[in-house]
Amino acid sequence: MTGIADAPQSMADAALLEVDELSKHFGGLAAVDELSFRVAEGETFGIAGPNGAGKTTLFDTISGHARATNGRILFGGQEIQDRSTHAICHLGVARTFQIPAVLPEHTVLGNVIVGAYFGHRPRAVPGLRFDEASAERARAAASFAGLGGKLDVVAGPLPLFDKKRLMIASAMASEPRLLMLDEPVGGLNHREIDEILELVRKVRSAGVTVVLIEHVMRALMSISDRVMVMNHGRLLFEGTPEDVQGHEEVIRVYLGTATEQPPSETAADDGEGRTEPHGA
Amino acid sequence: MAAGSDDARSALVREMGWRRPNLFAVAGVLILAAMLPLVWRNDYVIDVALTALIWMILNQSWNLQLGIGGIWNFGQLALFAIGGYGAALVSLHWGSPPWLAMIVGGLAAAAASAVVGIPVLRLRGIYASLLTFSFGEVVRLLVISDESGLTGGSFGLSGVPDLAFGGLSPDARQRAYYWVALALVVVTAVVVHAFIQSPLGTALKALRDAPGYAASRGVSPLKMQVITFGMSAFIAGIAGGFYAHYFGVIAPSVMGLGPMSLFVAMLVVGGLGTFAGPLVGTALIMVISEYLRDYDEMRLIIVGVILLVTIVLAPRGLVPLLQDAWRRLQRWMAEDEAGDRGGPEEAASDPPTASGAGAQEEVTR
Amino acid sequence: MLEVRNLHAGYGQTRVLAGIELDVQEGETVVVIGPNGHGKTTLLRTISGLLTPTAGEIRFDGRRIDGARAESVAAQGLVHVPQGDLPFGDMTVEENLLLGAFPSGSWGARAERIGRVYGLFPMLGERRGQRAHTLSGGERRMLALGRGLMREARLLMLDEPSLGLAPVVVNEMYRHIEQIVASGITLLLVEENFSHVQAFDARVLLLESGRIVREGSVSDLLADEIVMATYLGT
Amino acid sequence: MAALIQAIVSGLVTGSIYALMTVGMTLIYGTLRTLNMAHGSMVMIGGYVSWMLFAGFGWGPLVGLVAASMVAFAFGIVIQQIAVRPLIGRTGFDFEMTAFISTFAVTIVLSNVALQIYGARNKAVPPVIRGRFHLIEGVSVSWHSMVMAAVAITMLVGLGVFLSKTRYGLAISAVAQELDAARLMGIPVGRVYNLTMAVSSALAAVAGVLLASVFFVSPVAGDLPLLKALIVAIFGGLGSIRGTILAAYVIGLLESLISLYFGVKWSLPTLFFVIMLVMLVRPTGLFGRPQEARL
Repeated sequence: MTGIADAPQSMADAALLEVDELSKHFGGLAAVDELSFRVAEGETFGIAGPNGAGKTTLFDTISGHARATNGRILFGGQEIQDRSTHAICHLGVARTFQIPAVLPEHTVLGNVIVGAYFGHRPRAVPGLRFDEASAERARAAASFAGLGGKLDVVAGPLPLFDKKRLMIASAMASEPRLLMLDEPVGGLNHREIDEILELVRKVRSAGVTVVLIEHVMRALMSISDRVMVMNHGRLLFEGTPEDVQGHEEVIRVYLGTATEQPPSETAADDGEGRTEPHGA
Repeated sequence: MAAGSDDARSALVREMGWRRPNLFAVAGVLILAAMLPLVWRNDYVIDVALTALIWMILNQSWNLQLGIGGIWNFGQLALFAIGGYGAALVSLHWGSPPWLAMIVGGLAAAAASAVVGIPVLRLRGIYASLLTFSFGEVVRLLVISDESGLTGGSFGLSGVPDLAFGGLSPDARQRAYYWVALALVVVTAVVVHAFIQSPLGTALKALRDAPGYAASRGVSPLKMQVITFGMSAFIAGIAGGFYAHYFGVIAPSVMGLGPMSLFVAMLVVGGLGTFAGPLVGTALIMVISEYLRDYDEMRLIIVGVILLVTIVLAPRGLVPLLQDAWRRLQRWMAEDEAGDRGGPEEAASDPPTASGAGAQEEVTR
Repeated sequence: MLEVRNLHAGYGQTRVLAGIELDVQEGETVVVIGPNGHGKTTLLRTISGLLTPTAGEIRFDGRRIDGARAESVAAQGLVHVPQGDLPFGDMTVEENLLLGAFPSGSWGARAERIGRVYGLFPMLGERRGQRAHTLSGGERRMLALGRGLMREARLLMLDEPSLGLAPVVVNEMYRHIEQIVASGITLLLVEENFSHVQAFDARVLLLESGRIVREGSVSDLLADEIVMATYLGT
Repeated sequence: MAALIQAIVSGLVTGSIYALMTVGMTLIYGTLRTLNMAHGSMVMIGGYVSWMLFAGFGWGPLVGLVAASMVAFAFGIVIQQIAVRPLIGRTGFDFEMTAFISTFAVTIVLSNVALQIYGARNKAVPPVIRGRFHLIEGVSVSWHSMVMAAVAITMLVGLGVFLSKTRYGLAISAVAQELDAARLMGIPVGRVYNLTMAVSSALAAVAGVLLASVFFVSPVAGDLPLLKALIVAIFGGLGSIRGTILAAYVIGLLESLISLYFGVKWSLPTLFFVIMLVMLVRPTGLFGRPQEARL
């Protein structure tokens, strides 16, 4: 597992994304409940938690698909919780979706060029033709994700693995500073999972900060510098993958009991992770 | 540098899956269409063909929104009528040259679309249909009940001046109008074709198939849809203006459920969201509808039944059906050649199922 | 009573179940555990008919039910309490429960059955006039369970009863489930957090990536390092 | 002052009829996610059934009420089987828009078949009770409009009882709110869809019979009711029965007040303008559940 290679000194100054007391209510239900965390530039930040913990709702609120009930979201120091989805994209935030969303009637290039042309920077009025620069950016992003050979294939009938790569490619085409991945490896076999993880590492080395939600623990733990575990829309625990796996509160939430194997002595507290009191 | 150079352009067209129209076929059809008034000297047939051309302009503009853009507008007929009335009023009262009047008609329709568009484009599908359908009916009823003479009430406005073909003999005048209509259809087709291959068209299709996804890639929904709504309304207005100048009259009877069923049938039978759909559909339904000319009630019953049968059995219309069949035919022929090379090149992919984002869960009601 | 053979199912392109073999005998309690996203909910939705399987066979009391409509499967006594409860929000607690007895076999005895459910869950009795969307998480879960018991249940399938509930509420929920099991109902329980299952003498199956990879008692599985690997990716 | 009371009274009567027409449309949308454009034709069918009974056998509208609702009940089922059922569960197209167009096709066929059979001339039907009475000095109300209001309100109350007390009434609400949960309880969804369309069509036919003696019966008798029902549905927000009934009365009153002060000609455009404003503020109507909560 990749240890924290010279993690940024302190998270305070280089925070690219900062979520401050964020809440999102659907009727009476608090899907996200006064959640605060920060993600530093260049870091890979994993989000875990059981079903209904509010992970996707958190993503929707950051990306502008849902309005935060209260609290602030800062990206590169600017507040974005009230901005529209496409404006947030122009700031440099790109995301993928849990249910693979592709444009079924467009080809692979057609999907990616939308990110390349519209996501790159705001345009007053769309031009009459795609400029070659956008087309090149799109082709580069497609081959970056390993779809260089399938540019003219219609996206609708593509297998799940290609659709997941296509979403990443079209996100990268808008040259984001932050890439949010919602279950990038869900439903894939082991070989495909490894390939996606390799792609995410390529994204990291391109200097893009990655925040990802994932159920497949093997993948999440191996790719994340730090992991946040959510439950009931609240922060349960935040720390390095090792801290998370050793932390009995997290195990209790997942497995329901401290397993026979005694949790490692280094209780979570001495790690830099912090635990929120587990609200009823 | 713009994708001007030919090889870069053709590479992009191939990769984007855009269909380059087969130039010979297009040229052939155009020549045939242009020759029609000369070959077929019967003015009834030319009149029907000319009306079909006007409906082709209108349906192409409607398909731009409903089919390609996924904007649920069922008030296009009202925009068409507003264009007609606009042109008629301007040329009747201000005596402005008819060509200018047609443009004014187009602008009037575009303006109306802006007024209706702002609330409509923020609505979820079915509410947009309700509001635009009601808008159409309200405009019709408003014109019918207008006694102020402005719109001529249920009889509409008559005596709308000619498009500067007054001096010609009736036959020559009809032929001149025919060729202008044909030109307008071609211009609209070029605009629609360019639209589909433009960033705007690509963005609209994206908004139609996966709105959340498109917005997260930087497409601003309201701006794109307002532009398309305006463009489509302008074209519909022009068609309305041309209709008024050709027939010399514009009346509320162009609107209403009957006419609308005709146009919806043309769009649905042809194939919503395709380039050729509106053209094929209009021609087909026009032939059927004229064939039933003398049993009037039966005409709309038959058209209604055709619309019902088509929408239920083949919701995507004829053109996609023909395209799938053609593609299967080509793949079948390809398999034949590959027969000796041990099986088809690529696994026969099953017919394109639901859009990726749509089928999270099979809706087995 | 329930036989599942080589079951495959999924949504569109996503293959979720990849060949499930499962048997549940009369009166037995079977628990399917496994981390989220590996097919537990899809398994129940396919058995109850909400989702049509792409391959494989399901028999209930000897009759084939794979591909049958959910409403006909439900009328044969297979009760599936879905994940997330799905209450009828705008209807009262009583109306929700009455609908639980919709099939003609149970509708006649609805008064008697609703009395029994109120006995089992007194809280539902107190809130019978309240609209379901005003209930708390635990009360919604009790309502979903009560709705399931409103008709003759030959096999009861529960999908993650502990989901999204606070620990004290989960304990209370499991006391109710123990009472239900004690009354002899055959139970197929799906749980991610399986500490509460220790109280049952249940056969536990570990579902990983759409296949059953382990079977045994609760203590066997807790000691098995595969479970840790699947759950925590160690 | 008397004119104001007169306007209010006629607004309430019109409101009840609008409620009777629109509540069925909302119920169908809530359960089937189908905006039934053929709903107006059911009003027309109601009128013609009542006219046929009167012209043929001299039976008054009361008999017409029962006969019309039975005929429309059957039509509702047929329309559901032909225009909506085949679309359910299929993928590759947008269900709501396709069902909107398929039911629109049905209304075209029905109104033109009526034109073929009955011809274009308006048919007249006598009111239930002739004559008017004076509510207070200067305000006269026709007996028929009282009957209209009474029948409409009775039907609405009956619908409310049916939906909340009977087995299949509860089932309709269940399918509308949580389809999967309803199926898991053995509720036969196909039968519920038929019943929803049938009951809603019957309600519209009753409105048709009541309106027959106020406005004449003709092949296009369904168009204006359809437009009014659409406006009420937009204003009230699809999917909530209570919202629709309230919206119907608001629209009924608004309409009669506008025609009192500005003239009948302006009632429709003003109404439409009000709707446009409402949609700017609440894109799903006053009481419609926002899309988020419905998912």
